[in-house]
Amino acid sequence: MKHVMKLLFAGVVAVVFAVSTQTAKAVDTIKIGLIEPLSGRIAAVGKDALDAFTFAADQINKKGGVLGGIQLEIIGLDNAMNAEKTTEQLKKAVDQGLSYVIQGIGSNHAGNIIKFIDKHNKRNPGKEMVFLNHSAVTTAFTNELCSFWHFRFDANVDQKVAALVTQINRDSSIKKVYMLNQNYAYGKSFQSAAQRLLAERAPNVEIVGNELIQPFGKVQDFTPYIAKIKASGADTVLTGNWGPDMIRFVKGAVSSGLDTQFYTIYGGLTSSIGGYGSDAKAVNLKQVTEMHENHDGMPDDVHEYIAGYLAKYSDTWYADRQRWLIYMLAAAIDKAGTAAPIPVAKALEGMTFDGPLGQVTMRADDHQLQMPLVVSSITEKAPKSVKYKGNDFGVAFSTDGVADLAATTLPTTCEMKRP
Amino acid sequence: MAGILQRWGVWIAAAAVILVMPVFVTSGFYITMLNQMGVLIIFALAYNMLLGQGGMLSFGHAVYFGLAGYTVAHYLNGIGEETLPYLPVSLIPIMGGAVGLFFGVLIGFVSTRRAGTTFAMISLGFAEMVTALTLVVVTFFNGEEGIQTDRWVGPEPLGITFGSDVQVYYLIGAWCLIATAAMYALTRTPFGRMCNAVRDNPERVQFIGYSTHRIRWLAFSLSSFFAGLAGALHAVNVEHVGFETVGLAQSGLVLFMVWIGGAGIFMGPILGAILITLLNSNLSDFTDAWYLYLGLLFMTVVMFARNGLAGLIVMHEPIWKIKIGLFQKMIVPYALGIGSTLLAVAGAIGIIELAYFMSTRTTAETITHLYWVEIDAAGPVPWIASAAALAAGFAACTRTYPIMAASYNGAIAEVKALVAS
Amino acid sequence: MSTTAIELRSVHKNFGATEIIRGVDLAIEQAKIHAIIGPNGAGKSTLFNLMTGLHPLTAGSIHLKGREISSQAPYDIARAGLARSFQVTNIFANMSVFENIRCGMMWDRGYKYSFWRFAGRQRDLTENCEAILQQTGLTSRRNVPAGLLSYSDQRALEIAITLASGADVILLDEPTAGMSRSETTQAVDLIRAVSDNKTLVIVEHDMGVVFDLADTISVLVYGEIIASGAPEEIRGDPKVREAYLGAEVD
Amino acid sequence: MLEVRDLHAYYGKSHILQGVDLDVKPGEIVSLLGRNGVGRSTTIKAIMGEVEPQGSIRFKDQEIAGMKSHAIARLGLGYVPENRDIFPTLTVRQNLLLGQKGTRNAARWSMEDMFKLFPNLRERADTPGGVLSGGEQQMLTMCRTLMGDPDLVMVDEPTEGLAPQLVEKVAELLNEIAGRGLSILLVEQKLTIALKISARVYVMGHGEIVFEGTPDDLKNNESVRQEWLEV
Amino acid sequence: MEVFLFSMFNGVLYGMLLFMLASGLTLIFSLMGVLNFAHASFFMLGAYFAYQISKYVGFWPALVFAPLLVGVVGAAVERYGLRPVHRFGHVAELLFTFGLAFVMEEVIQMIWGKVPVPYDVPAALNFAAFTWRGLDYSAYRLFMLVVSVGIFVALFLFIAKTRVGLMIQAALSHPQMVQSLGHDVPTIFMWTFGFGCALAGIAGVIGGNVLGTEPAMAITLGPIVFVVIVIGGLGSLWGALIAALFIGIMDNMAISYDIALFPIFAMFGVEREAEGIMRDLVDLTTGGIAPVLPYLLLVLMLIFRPRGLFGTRDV
Repeated sequence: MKHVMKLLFAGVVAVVFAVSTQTAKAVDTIKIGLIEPLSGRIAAVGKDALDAFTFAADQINKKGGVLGGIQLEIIGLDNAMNAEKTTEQLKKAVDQGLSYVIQGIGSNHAGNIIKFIDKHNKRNPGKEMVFLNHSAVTTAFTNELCSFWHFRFDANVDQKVAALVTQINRDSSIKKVYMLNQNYAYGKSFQSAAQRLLAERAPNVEIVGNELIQPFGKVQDFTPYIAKIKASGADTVLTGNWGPDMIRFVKGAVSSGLDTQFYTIYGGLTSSIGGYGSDAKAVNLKQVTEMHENHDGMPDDVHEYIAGYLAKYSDTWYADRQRWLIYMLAAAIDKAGTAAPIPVAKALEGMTFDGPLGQVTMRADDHQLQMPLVVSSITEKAPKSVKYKGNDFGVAFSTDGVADLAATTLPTTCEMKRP
Repeated sequence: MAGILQRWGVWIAAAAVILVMPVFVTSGFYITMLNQMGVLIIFALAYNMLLGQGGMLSFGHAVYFGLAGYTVAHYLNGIGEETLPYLPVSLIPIMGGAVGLFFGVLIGFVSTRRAGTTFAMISLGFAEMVTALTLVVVTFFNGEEGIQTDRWVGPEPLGITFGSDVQVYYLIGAWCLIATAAMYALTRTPFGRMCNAVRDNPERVQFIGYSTHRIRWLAFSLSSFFAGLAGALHAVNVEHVGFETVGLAQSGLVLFMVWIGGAGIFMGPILGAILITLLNSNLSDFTDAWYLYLGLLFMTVVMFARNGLAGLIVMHEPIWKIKIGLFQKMIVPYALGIGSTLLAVAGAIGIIELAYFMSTRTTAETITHLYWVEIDAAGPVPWIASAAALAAGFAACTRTYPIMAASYNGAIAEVKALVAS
Repeated sequence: MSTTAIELRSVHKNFGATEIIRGVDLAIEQAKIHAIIGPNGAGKSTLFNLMTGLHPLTAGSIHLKGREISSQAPYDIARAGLARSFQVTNIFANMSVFENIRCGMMWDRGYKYSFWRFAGRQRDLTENCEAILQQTGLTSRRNVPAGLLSYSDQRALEIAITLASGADVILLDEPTAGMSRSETTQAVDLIRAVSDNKTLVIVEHDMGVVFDLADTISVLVYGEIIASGAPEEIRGDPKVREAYLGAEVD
Repeated sequence: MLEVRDLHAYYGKSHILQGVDLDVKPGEIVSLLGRNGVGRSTTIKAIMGEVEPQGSIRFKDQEIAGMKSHAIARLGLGYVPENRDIFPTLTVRQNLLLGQKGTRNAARWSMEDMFKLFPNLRERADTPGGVLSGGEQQMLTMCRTLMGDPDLVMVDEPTEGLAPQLVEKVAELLNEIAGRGLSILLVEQKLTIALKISARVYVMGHGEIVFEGTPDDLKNNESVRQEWLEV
Repeated sequence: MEVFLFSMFNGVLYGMLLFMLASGLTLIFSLMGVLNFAHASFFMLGAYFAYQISKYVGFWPALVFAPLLVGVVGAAVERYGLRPVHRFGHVAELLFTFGLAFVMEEVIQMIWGKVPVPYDVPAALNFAAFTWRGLDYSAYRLFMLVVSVGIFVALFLFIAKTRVGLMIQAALSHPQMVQSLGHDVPTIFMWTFGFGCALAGIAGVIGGNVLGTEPAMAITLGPIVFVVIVIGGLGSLWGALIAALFIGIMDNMAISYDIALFPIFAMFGVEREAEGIMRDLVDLTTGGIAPVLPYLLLVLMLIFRPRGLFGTRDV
């Protein structure tokens, strides 16, 4: 037994020693860590993000990089949707001397990263890191939990709900709204934002139901909820559901002949559309995004960019925020004249960018990107069909209405501490 | 002196290794990994008190790990906000243990009346319920976001702030050593012996005066104590406790560690925790198929190596203890056996990697790297080569395994003869 | 002090609709060897299981040294001073012989569930175990895992565990089952050697063993005691002959 | 028909059979006598493949040692176990049905034959086997094995736990079976019927055959009876 | 009253789907004593096979061939995986199937990717058969009901009436005897396992397009199937049916009536204006915790009646 232990420790020492010496550094690139699930159940989402960022960085590099020739490199760091691995990968990023990390899938992990970086920057002055958040939407990150080191390039829940509510108010046929959300932080923040904003902006609309369900695929059968929605006489369902909770909801609604509209944030994700199958054509579903491929009047460079991306990757084109993020970062580096994180962060504050629907601004007060949003329907009639990994679903998005900056700009409670 | 070494050599060596490790390992990533390893060693040993020592298969032991983690995270926050009395961070793990013990005593009472499948199913039921509660009881669990915490709180005795990972490393290392020693000692007590007895033959235990329920309950409670201790260290290490720490995945991971390492041997879970953490931290950067490999490894061990990898090592213990020279004769047969295994495994990995590459690629590109060779995954050559390696390796295994077994049996027979004479 | 070690009063046991034990009255005297014989399926093992608490009684009562133990949990009965061996070898196969015996001893010596002291350091345990090893002839096998013992050694260990509990009433279920003739002789010697001042109840098929050892013999047929008495009385009893050999043999 | 040579068998560590030799010829009733625990049942189980045998077992000139028990049964060897192993949840009829092996048409026995032999079973045809009386269960077990149309039946203690009149009935049945050209290997503890119907008897003791001869030989051999059979 | 009947009906629809899944598991357990952790994975495999087959030749051939394929896979798993593990006991078997569930999910992801696949309800049955309280009941849902009732009847008859069914029952009590009567028990075991898996496959074929076919479907459905068979009593077909219906109906009732749980907490003296953890508990309603109820039931059942409703032996 003694020998076993000795051998074991010897082995561990050897292995650890061997692997710890392998980290290398190159000078002529700026490395940016992307911490996302690249393995495990939702690796597909993480890989799509990796593709999108890699492509965006490639575009910058093709134009000559930043600071007159320095290239950007995206380094994928797998967190497997797990808190410890997120921390581990952050440590790895520190080891590799990365100043920028990007993440967006899972607000819980984003929250961790914010806390980690706050602590890290406090404990290691001179080796600061900046967190660029591309999709984690918890409003609190730019309200009470706001941090100088965090920049969000996606609209937060409140902004998205504001856009949805604005659109609901435009449709005079909507009288009764039923809300169904997942019973966890995100679902609840959707719920409370919707209640508040409906009261403010669409006072004629009555909320006839307000339900929270057990999230993450625990509900197998949505029939009882659908029966309640039907019984309430609602004409519109407002839901923040995503993943299997969205897919089963839609499938159940379609097969039960529930003829309400669905106003959603994530109902139009390509993975969800794949899950609906042919029900995607039957459901009257709307989603809010910062853009979509079929939106009229987008600048040519956006179309070119999309075409270039689709020529290379078999995914669909779903979001533009990866492009903004990298382009704005590159611009900030050039503006600051250095890749050092603090000047770049300061350069990012207040920076503007020409987005697909118009100008977007990184608000300095809370580091929340202010942007117009578009509400669109899933329909067979749209010109270009959504494709995903070679699957053609026969449906695409068609614009219902745009919520301009005035509609999506909301006050913040952030009291930012700056270095 | 020699006597002391004889008796305490292993522990002194372990302490020395823990002490000097940070001299060699300077990367924050690997320090974090070592910290995690220490936590999981404690957790795996605690789990093995149930599975290996007591014969209780639990699908929900992470409940005690996680609940302790949550409590400790809240407590640290309380210290930080000065709403709760100060307790040195280095003693916080005891508090985690107490939390684990509390829930272990409570839930253990109802779930340990029977062993076997009933116990396994109850553990599954509790795990599902607690996981669901993480989303319902927001005040304590804070849903899927979990609880953030900061271990750098309160006074700073001797300048220890636990701000740096190395300080946390020593904290975990010390606790790991203490907990391991304590759990090892437990196996030597009357209670520890009765635990084994209940595992092997619950019927007979009743007839020598012991209540099987009491023994299982006690084992469950103590195991929950150590699981809680590990959970507390986890909270201190990661400074975050989320719903995944109480979930089925975490319980499954510790089960994998223990069984792959070897449930029947005290060292087994340690070996398993080290191995799986190493692989988990490093392999997933290289391959998408890491979980598949983990599952296959687990199934292979379940099917062929009852006492896990540690069992394979311990099998050879008599040989090196009695006459290490006998290994000479075994080198060639073992090399043959291991070689053919590696060939088969290499082939299997080739196929899996190719399949994963083809199914997860997002571009039209079909050129990839397999074993540092650039290949075209769409062409037949790499597939045929991999399949051929797998088939050849498998065929070779069927030939070489008997040779390997014969050489082992021969050596053991020789050892037996030596002992007898 | 009563001279009855264990007493059964009109004990009944049904399994579902089947009546296995149909009213057994039996008084076993202290410090005697009492054998229970009978054809297969007569209910001998069931009787043992009732006495040791494995099954609850359907009716009747059982008393150990004057104290009622009917339908108590096996461990309570064991603590009250009644130990048993098993027909099918029932040992802790993965533990060493020494540990098997030590496990059998711990409750009686007051170690109970203690997890704050090392079993190996308790000298009283170790010494007593060594004594029992000596007594049962297992000293040379001390550190062998019990599962690897030869069959007759396992049977001896079975008895050793029973002895270790310190009980003075011991039930032995077919102690020589499956043994060769020479092994049987050894086993008989062992049983005789350990029977000093102890009450032994033995179920046994080997008539040689029974008549060799027993002070009293009871014959159990179809869940009833049809005869009880000294070996010579039993040998001559016509009912016993019928039960064993059929009605009309001459 | 059946030749057993130097048969050994173990239960775990215990060496139960220590070299058993015995023969059964076509159409013959042979009894295997001895006290409990001497290895009679183990002998049958070893022949049947339920206990791993070492040595030679030939049935109809074919080596069957090491074959799986279902294959042995299909060769025409029937086994009536001591504890009867009635399928308790199945009805009498279903128990009998399971005795059949697939769809062999020219079986010697039909279910009708069984019911003729035992009118009790016909009455109970649709009651679960578990509620039958001991005697009925014994009949059922025997009939179930016969439904498989064996050429040799091995019957383990058929009279165990039966009332005297039923014991007679069993004896009649065994004779009836033998009358149809089957061989029978009977394991018994009671000498009564064994001596009455057997052509030859073997006596076992401590895993070995200690006596072989006709029933008359045994009746006359007081010492064997004293040592190996009686109380 | 109408809400009650309506919830009952919806509960029966959902319950029968659960039963379909549980039937194969209960069959396997009743014969072999193996609690197949990977059962839901075979369900998932059925859905994926059906998706793949129906892509080329349509739903109806898939309904036949997908379960057959799943059955063959199951039989192979029994023969080459489970049988060698059998000698190590039930815990090892449970561990084996636990690992298998893990591996199957990974392999399915490897083949079909990690996002849901568009597996659709067949067009021929995708119309509203009738409408009640404003909800359409598609012909497909009725078809599911018919199939699950059909499976119950068929399985019942199969076990009670056919020779193989008799052998299965008989092997439960005396496997050795069945073998001695000339029946090849290991092979029966193998095909029974395969058959049980094929039943899961059928459930996958006709449930996968309703629930959504994605790699996590096994892990979200697996535990609930355990709940069904444990509550029903392991090995009891009737028990599985009753438990599945009960859980289906309970789920629907809990959501439809959405009763506040406050009175229960009030009994323990919790104020309605409580703060902290109590606040969260006070706000609970049956609808909010509906998915947890089965597990609560499971734990209570195992504590107070480990053999389940209709079981004849403990878990």
